[in-house]
Amino acid sequence: MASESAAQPGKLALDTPVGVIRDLLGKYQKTGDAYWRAVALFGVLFALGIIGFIMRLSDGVSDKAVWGYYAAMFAFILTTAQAAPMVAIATRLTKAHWRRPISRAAELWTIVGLFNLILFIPLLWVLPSLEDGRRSLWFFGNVDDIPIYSPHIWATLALVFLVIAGLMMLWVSCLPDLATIRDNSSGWRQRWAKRLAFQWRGTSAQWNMQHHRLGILGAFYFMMLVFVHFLISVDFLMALVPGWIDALFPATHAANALQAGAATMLLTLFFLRQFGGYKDYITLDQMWLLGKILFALSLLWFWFWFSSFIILWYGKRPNEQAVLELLMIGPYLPVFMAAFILNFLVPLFTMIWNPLRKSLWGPPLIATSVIIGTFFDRIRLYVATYTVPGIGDPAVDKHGALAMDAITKANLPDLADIFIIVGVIGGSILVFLLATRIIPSVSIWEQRELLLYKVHKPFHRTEVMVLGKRD
Amino acid sequence: MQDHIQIDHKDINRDLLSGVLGTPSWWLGAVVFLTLVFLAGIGAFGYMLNKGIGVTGLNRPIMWGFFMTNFVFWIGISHAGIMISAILRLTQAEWRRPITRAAEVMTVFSLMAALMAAPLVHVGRPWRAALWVFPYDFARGVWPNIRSPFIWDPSAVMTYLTASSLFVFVALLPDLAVIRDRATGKWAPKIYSALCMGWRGTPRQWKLQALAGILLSALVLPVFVSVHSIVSWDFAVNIGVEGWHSTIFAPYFIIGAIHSGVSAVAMLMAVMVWLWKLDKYIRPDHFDAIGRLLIVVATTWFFFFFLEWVFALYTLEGPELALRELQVFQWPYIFLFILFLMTAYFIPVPLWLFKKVRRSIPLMFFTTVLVNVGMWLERFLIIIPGMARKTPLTFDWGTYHPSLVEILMVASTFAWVALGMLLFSKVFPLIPIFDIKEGMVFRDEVKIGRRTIPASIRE
Amino acid sequence: MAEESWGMVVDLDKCTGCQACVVACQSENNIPINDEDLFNQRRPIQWIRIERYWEGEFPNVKARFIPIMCQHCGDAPCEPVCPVFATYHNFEGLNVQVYNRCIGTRFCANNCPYQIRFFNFWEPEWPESLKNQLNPDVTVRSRGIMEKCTFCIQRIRRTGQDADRNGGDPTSAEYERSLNPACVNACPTETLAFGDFNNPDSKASKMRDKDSVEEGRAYSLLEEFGTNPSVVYLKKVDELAEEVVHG
Amino acid sequence: MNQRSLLGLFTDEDTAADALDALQAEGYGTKEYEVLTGTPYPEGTFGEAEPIHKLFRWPLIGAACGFIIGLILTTGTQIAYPLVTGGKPILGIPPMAIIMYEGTMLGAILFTVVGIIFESRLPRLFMGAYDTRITEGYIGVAVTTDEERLGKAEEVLRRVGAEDITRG
Repeated sequence: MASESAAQPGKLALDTPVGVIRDLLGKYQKTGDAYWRAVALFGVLFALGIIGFIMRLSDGVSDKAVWGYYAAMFAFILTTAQAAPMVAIATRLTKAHWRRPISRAAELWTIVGLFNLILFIPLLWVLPSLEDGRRSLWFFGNVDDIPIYSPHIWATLALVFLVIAGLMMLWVSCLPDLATIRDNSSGWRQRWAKRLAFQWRGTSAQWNMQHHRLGILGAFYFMMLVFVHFLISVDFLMALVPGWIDALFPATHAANALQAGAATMLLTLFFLRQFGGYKDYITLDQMWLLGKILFALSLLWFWFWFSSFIILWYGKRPNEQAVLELLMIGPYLPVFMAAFILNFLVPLFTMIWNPLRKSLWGPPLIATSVIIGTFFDRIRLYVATYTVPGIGDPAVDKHGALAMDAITKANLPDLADIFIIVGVIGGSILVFLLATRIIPSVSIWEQRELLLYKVHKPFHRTEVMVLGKRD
Repeated sequence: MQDHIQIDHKDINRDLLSGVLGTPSWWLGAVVFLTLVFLAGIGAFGYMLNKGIGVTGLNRPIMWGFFMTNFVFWIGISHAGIMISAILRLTQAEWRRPITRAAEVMTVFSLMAALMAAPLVHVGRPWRAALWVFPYDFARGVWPNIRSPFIWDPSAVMTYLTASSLFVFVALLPDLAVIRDRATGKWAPKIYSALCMGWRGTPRQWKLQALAGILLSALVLPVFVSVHSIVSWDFAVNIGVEGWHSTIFAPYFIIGAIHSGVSAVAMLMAVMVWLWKLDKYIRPDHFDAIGRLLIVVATTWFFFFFLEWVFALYTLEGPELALRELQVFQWPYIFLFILFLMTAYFIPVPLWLFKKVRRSIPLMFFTTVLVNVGMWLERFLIIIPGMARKTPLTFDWGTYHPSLVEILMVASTFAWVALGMLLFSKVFPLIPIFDIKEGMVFRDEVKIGRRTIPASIRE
Repeated sequence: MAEESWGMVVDLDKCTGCQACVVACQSENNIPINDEDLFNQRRPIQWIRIERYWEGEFPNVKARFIPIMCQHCGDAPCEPVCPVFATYHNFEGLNVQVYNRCIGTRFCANNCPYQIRFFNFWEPEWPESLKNQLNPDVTVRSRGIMEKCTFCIQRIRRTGQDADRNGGDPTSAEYERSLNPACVNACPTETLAFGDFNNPDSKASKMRDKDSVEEGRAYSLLEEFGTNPSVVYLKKVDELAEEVVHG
Repeated sequence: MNQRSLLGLFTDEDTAADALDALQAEGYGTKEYEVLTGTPYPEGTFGEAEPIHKLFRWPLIGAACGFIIGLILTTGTQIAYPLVTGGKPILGIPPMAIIMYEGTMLGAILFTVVGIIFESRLPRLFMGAYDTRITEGYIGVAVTTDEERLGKAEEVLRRVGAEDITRG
């Protein structure tokens, strides 16, 4: 709480605009050894990833089975890092004040989207074209009608738009802060801030513009996110398994992303608070409210999964049985169970426990479990799917009603896969870390705005917090 | 966003209890009329009991008709109450205050309507259904089959009905105390004081009341999700019927239910403003807020609608395509389909984008009525054509014409809900009195330069 | 308990669409008279029906007949959806319908891909003259319940009792006539064969095995539903098939 | 000894709060006096003691009971008369899960409602001192104590400035 920290001696008064600016700019400009150590560590991991990728390339792109883990990692970043900005968008659209300290950190993840876009490129070669007789959203009966690579094209375009929307949003929300940096700092920071802040002078017209653009870009980002998940989950996942017809799956894929995004944010906040020194801004409120959201989304995970499962289980058609066999009860049962426990059971049974939910360390802990669960979830989905033979053989994938003839056994990661896994994770964290040096990871202007709307005042015998809501 | 009117508690009591302590002039007439419609439906049911299901328009491929459609529709409406009061309570949305009670009560009565609409009425031997499915029949030794969605249904709907009724009751306690203090006559005070169990308004009671709101909301939400999911599985588990066996049904039905339900609440708000002259409490702001909510809900619903269609075509199966062809291109379904799309989405949502529309009560009423027409058609278009184009055995394709009996009974369910609301409004306030008063206590404003921003107190 | 697995083989090559089976079934199983009115209401009850499909273009148009009765599926979609266990799978591989339990939700009818489940929309009525031909071994179903082909379970039971009394195997050839459902006995072209699939020398098994092994004609209806039916169909041998396709 | 109660009515929050302070100063325990309002106020508005409750235990207990009942009902009924339907297992987990879930939620909700009523100390058979004006916006300070200490309390309330005082 701003007022509490103000009470502490030897600290800048954080309930005055100047105090906020000084404090945040200071945190943004000074860089500790711990930071550089982290950068080095993740840099090494990333280097490993590159090695792994080169090893992968040596196997060629003809057999998509070996690329299963690579695809899973792409999907993993898509569902965690690229969904994290939703925390900022949703809370901003609902005008929730508690978002103010965390929205910037969420938006910073959009930069990782750029990294993921690069990750996506090799998959374009790995995945079969429509010629091979796989079904696709863009393929109703006749191949000649449409370009055979249309799934690749549309998915790439959507992904590009998603990333652009994200970066635009980040930039627009940064404008006032860039201006602040331009005016209150020196060196390279001031120079590039000057270049990016353009003519931001904080006229009411500019503020209005910024407010609206943020809303629109946010909504657009959300739509693109859903759309990307839709395309990826159908054309780059479901379509590779003969007879896998699950109308809910794209929504599930997106819902999982929201859940993992919230979890990612919780972890980010935890580290920002512990090691970034943002204790005065990221407080119990953020942890608690975000934790509640994570809880709700974890329940959603189960509901979406069960809605699909019960239908396939009850339908008992051969193709449905085969899909269940492949993704859940078959060779990937352990992976699925891990995902199920970490994504649903752990959050369910921990979050109903009040002391843990209303603590600073509880929600991040649960977030960790959710992220690991999501990791396993992606693996069981993508690795399993990419090892399915039969694509390209119209006899197998003729009708959609036909099932896979045999379930291949689980595909364990080899050295290259492990390198890729650590590399992708390390790489995305590295990108985020570097981004925090370029852009303040707590939004200065939103903090200052909060000071206007949030008032602590006495109410008869007690003190209450008054929150203003601008319409 | 909320504009400020501070009203004296005396006046609040007077305004909000006007329907309870006094009787509006139109009230009796309305009740009589609705009762007649309702009885007409009951008569039709009696006739059907006597003659058999034959008197409906059902036939071999089309074994479920208007009754099931209506059942799903009312279950959908029943999701409004919890949607509004629970979710808005949990998100501390101030504008919920005047509309929660009416929404919850509508939940209860529309659930009863749903129970009227299908489970008993539509079966071949209702007398046995009543005996053998619910409550359990111990005598025969053979128990109901828990693998059947028709057993999941009663368990879910009964849970939901119990939960929502208790939800309403708990939130009524303080208001019952208010009526107890105002009621006159020989019996009324006694009954009300018995009902409110000696409520005095101590801090403890108020705190528990607040907690109850949050805790019960949190508990009822999962139930509300499960209920409509299960209802949707009545259809989705059918591999025999084309177009039903889709995994998307549960979320699709839920979001559709919220769409129609929230619209129904907006409708209800308009009616309350007009009939009970509550415009001091239900402001244009509330319609504005619910309009915004509706835009989001409607669009999400449309996304799921889109998904359902994409995957219908994605399979490229002959029967599926035949079904869609019937749904979209053949008379009368083409007419119904276009009407459905227009009323459920393409007319209301663009209108809601305009603040003027959202803040005008008649327009909101009009659009939300449209939505409910559309959503009723949606259920019809999901349920009927699938059975009309069942399986590849084209020899047995059929068609369906509802009979007068069915139409009467559908009408009677609508009458029932309206009647229930009217009767409720005679004995209990439709707007939570204490919630309104609380809103006024917790309302504040923040001064920023020359501008004062409405604000609310958070503990 | 003898673990029979009753099944039927339908040789489409022999079916002439004469409807004798339909009539036999009606009289054996006390099925109400399907008058014109009932057909107009689309509510006729035919436990076995002959579906007729036109194939090919004029001039070489063909009428294709396929008799469809309850397939007594191993994994019957109609069974699990019944809330009161009115239909379930018995130990002889029969999909039995218990009229007394049925409350008429019509859920099973929806979930049957073969559409062989029939609902009594009206109280069944017979003209005075026909009251005395009702089969005493078969219940007369009241209105409001589902009914369907039972493989003439009453005949199966009676044969079983006879076999117990006089000795002998109910699935053997000597009992064939009394075991066969009415439709099988009535079929003039021997399109239909009934028997115990667990007994390799029952007529049905023989037909199925011979055809599936040697000529590969055996298939089951709507395989993609994975219902694993007890009724096996044998493809029509059509020397004109080529022309039909290209015609 | 026999407890009697009396009620002082106040028009505004601060005087009511003063009254509470005065009573406390006079050595009345927090159990002996309470504020009656017609509307919820932020906690501690009158400097009253914060009520302690154990509401959150109720739903957990209820959920446990509901779950167990659901489990018994689903397994018991199916084992009691096992009939195979559609090649599905007699004890199919997914359908059982659905009914057990409903049972759990029902139990939780029923217990919660009972808990709410119990924790808010209802039903209350004897109203004690009460005034219908409380639901009209007045704030009541009810003192429930021994006969002899009642007079003192009344005098305190008058001194602080009670609109009206009724004995119950």
